[in-house]
Amino acid sequence: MKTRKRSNAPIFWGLFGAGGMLAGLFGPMLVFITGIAVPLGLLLPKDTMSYAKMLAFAQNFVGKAFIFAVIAFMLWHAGHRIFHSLHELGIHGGFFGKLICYGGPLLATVISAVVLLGLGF
Amino acid sequence: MSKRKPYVRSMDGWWKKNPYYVEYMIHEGTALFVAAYAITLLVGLVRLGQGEAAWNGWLEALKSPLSLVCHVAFLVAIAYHAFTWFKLFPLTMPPIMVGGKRLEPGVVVGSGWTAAIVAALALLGLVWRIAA
Amino acid sequence: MQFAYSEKGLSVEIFKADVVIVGGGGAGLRAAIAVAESDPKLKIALVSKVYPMRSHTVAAEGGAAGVKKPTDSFEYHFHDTVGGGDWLCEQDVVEYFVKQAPVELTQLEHWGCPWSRTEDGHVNVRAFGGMKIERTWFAADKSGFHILHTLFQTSIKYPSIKRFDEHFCVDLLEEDGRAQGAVVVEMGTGEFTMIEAKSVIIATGGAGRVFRESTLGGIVTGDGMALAYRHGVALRDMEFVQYHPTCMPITGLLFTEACRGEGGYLVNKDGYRYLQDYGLGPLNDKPKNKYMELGPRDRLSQAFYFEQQKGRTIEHPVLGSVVHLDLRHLGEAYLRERLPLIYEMAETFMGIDPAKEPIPVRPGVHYTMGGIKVDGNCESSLKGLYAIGECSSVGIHGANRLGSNSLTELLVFGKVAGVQAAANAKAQTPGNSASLLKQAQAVEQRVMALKTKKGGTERIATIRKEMVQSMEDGCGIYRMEDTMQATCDKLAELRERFKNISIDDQSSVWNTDWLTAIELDYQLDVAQTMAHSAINRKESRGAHQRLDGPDGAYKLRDDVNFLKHSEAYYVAGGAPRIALGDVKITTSQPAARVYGAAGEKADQERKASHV
Amino acid sequence: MSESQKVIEIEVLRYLPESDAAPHSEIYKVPFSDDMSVLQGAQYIKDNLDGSLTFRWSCRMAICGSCGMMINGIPKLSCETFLRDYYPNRISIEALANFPIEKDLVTDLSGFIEKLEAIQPYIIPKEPRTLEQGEYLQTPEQFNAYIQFTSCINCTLCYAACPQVGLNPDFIGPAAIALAHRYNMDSRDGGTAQRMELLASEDGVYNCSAVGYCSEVCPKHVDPGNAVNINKIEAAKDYFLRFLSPKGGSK
Ligand SMILES: Cc1cc2nc3c(=O)[nH]c(=O)nc-3n(C[C@H](O)[C@H](O)[C@H](O)COP(=O)(O)OP(=O)(O)OC[C@H]3O[C@@H](n4cnc5c(N)ncnc54)[C@H](O)[C@@H]3O)c2cc1C
Ligand code: SF4
Ligand code: F3S
Ligand code: FES
Repeated sequence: MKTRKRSNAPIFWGLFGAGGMLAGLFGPMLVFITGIAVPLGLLLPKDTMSYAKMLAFAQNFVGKAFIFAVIAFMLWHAGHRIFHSLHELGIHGGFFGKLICYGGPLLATVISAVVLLGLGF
Repeated sequence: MSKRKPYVRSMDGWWKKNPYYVEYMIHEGTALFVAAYAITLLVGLVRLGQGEAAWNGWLEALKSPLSLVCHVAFLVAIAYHAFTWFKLFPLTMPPIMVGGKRLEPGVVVGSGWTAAIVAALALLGLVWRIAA
Repeated sequence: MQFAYSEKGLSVEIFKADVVIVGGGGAGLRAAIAVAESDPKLKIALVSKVYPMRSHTVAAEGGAAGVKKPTDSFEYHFHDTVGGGDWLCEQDVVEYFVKQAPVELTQLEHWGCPWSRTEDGHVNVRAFGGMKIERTWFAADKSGFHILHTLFQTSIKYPSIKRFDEHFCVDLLEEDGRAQGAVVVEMGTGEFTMIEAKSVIIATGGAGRVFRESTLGGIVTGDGMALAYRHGVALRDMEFVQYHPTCMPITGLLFTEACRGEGGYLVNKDGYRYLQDYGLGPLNDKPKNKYMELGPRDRLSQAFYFEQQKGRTIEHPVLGSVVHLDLRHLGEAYLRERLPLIYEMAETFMGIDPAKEPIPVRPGVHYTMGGIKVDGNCESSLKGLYAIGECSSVGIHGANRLGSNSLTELLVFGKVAGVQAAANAKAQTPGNSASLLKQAQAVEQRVMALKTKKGGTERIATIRKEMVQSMEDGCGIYRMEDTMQATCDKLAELRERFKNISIDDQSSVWNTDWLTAIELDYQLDVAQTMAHSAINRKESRGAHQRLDGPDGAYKLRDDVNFLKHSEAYYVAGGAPRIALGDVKITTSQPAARVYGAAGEKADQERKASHV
Repeated sequence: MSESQKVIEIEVLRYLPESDAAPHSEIYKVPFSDDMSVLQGAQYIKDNLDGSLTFRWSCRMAICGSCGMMINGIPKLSCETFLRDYYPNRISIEALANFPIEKDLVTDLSGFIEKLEAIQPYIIPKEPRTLEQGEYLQTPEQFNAYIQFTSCINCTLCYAACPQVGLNPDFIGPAAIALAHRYNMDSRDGGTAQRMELLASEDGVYNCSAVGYCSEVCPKHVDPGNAVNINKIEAAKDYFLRFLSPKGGSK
């Protein structure tokens, strides 16, 4: 009988799932707030995303975690899906595809972590 | 000598062959928008780290028409992602048994969507409170 | 183990097994597991012309009988079976059968069969036609499906079972007066394999497809019966063909007896439960075992015939004469839980919601009581050749099988045959491979010739159509000398015309055109044994009912001349020779076969006379 | 045949391995009545027009699982799909997708059968019991936990529906995983860890990207896609928990 290797997918699948869930629960509203409401000055107070407020938010423990989770997990989610879709379309990215789809999120994770830690508590 | 000659059909363009697959590819495609939005946020975070001037520059950039158009597209795509994500719950989640009976798929999907709406409103309320 | 041999362009692969089992239905699989469990060193070849889980056992709905309730007893099951079979059963075999039934059904539970349960977690049993007490184990209305899949999946556990899926058996090997293997064609390639074995078990299922309207799958063509028959083994009691009273018109698809067990009514065009006019009454509020709709199948089918004669059936423009199976009073929820498959079938195939409308039904051919004559050890007159399941006649069904006895039969006798075949295989010395190979090559030549011969003009489909029509006409629910004779003549004519067939498909890979022709050849043999056994039995008993004879004498059972088995023997190039054989009677002397209130009275009298 | 007889055109993707390099389609005109299934249409062709047309069938009642085909591009059981629902349009039939074609409508099922065998589809007793002890007891909850997954008829429609099967023929696939799940969920069984090895392997559950069409086409409402996806969670638990469990989980 064929011997089969254990798949390492649970790690990536877990990250994919977490990102998908975050994007599903908060994604639309976040986009609305950061990309539409605040720039256009709709609905929310003008200084909602002022430097001071955002810095305070990013220095707060919960705020840090939220920013980190949203950026990192959503990228893991997207990278995983895109990698699969490429495969499904018959584009076998191989090493290069993997590098971008999973290396990208990894890099983003590291950058976010460094920046967030750099901002202090 | 066997005269078998099994014929393997090509998978090329498989996703165009059935509306169900087309829908699948579209919802998979939302990942591009999720990625783009997450990168936008990442850039914002980096700018935040670089100080007030950099951050304000990023905020200004968000006001550009191009950015606004992009964000409207993100909104549509990510909302569609949210819609399909919960729609798949009866498929992706263990069945919920109530009184020995499996909860109807419609109920599961409905609860998912409700949760998403509640979460979004809670987020808005929270941001509003912090900001005010 | 497998190597090729080639000579004069012929090539036959060889596989050496200890036991070869032809047929991967419930019976074949149970036997394979029994061989594997009795000695893991024995090599088993399990041949089936379809993947085992496609075998027709899959279609059985109602369930399998075995004593379960404390109020039930082996004796009751015995009497129901023997009486139901109109005393043509081998009573010693029935005794063994009823005792072994619950053991085998429990074994199946241990292997994972999802039997329906009571609230407290025990296996549940339901009522069935002709059974005095609820003793039919069921898995919703997919009992056969679950039994077959459980057996198939369990068989995967045993490495000694080598399956030959989608391999078609074309002949048996016989030498020195014993069966020594089988020749099979791999359907995917058209290539021949000789399977050498010391024991051969035939488990190829029934033959009902020789009739027009039947509940049976396309594979139920009686192949194994014909194979054994051509090797000189008798086919016993072939005239007894069971009509199931509740089938879908035209297609013949079955609405299980469980519909009636659960409380369904049969009504005629006046909405009248006509069975009360045929000795099955009186009416009760609740379904009562052996009364009304829970009478035996032959009686119910016969009642339909008379209703039709009296003009009291419903004449449907497309479906023909039908009666109504009314389930409406049971309610949708109950029907969905207890009879989900029936519900779905009525909806998809007929566009009928059984909770709202009655279902049109009529009788259709359902089961062949007769088959390859074997003893209580499942061994035939040819040493080393065993038969089990619907293709066999081990003696428990007599002139009429009781519903839910046959699934149990597969298990009980599947095991017996497996154990016996294993013991025989260990006792035998290997055969002479070289001369067996010569035989196999001759078989290959003969079978190939059917395909490659030139100049034929008859279409297989035409001959088949004429055969099924003629069987329907001559060997239906009620039989008469002249129509039976016409059928015998027709079959002889078709046998001749068969020699002149032409086959469209000349290829090797998946040539079903050719395989269908081989099946038709088998069917013609089997049909002949049925028609000739029928015309020879000048009485009415169980499923064999006649309307003729001097002063209508054949309308009655005749225990003086015909408390006998019919045995059909192969005669090369001619009609079968029919002989009569003895019936084994132990404790149950033939009595009137009565149901309903009369049945209850007879039961009481029997009891009284025992004490 | 009366004059008012309706006639439907059936376009069949035919492939004769001994003479064709690739499949081609052929159109047959089939007279039909309202109760005729697509399978009966194919049988009409075989009996009357071309005996070489090849397809599997047996029970005619949607329970043996032999007669699946792509009918207008959708995997269906041909015995429970009716010509009347397509008339007056032409209907096209083709061998089930994602399987190699052996001949005409017959696919090569050997890979599927190997997968079924590989998941150990039998009770591996948790607490062995003798026959004298009678049956195992199962409460309604225990029974309901697995019964749905026992309904699979191995028709392989779900494989034809799943693009991931087409893209990776080694993927164990929906029905086989549903069967593994059926035994894992059975209170009589104790073989979950053994089956996990395969489910968690590279050919296992993570090949599924939750397309979900498998469950959509399943004629027996087995919901195999759900079984696959639930087992992603199980396999993930197994993956992470093996570092904690003293035995180290499965390999
Ligand atoms: C619709 C229906 C409902 C029924 N309901 C009940 C019920 O509720 N209770 C009950 O007790 N009985 C019931 N029966 C009867 C019972 O199901 C059958 O008698 C029984 O399943 C037969 O099993 P078998 O193993 O003998 O044959 P099958 O299951 O028919 O198997 C025959 C096997 O032989 C193989 N085979 C045949 N010819 C060849 C060949 N030439 N080469 C290779 N392989 C070959 C086939 O591939 C198949 O694997 C029902 C029958 C039908 C049709
Ligand atoms: S899971 Fe459904 S579609 Fe798949 S093989 Fe089983 S019955 Fe067919
Ligand atoms: S279609 Fe295939 S991708 Fe998964 S949900 Fe079903 S197995
Ligand atoms: S013929 Fe059996 S499922 Fe269609």
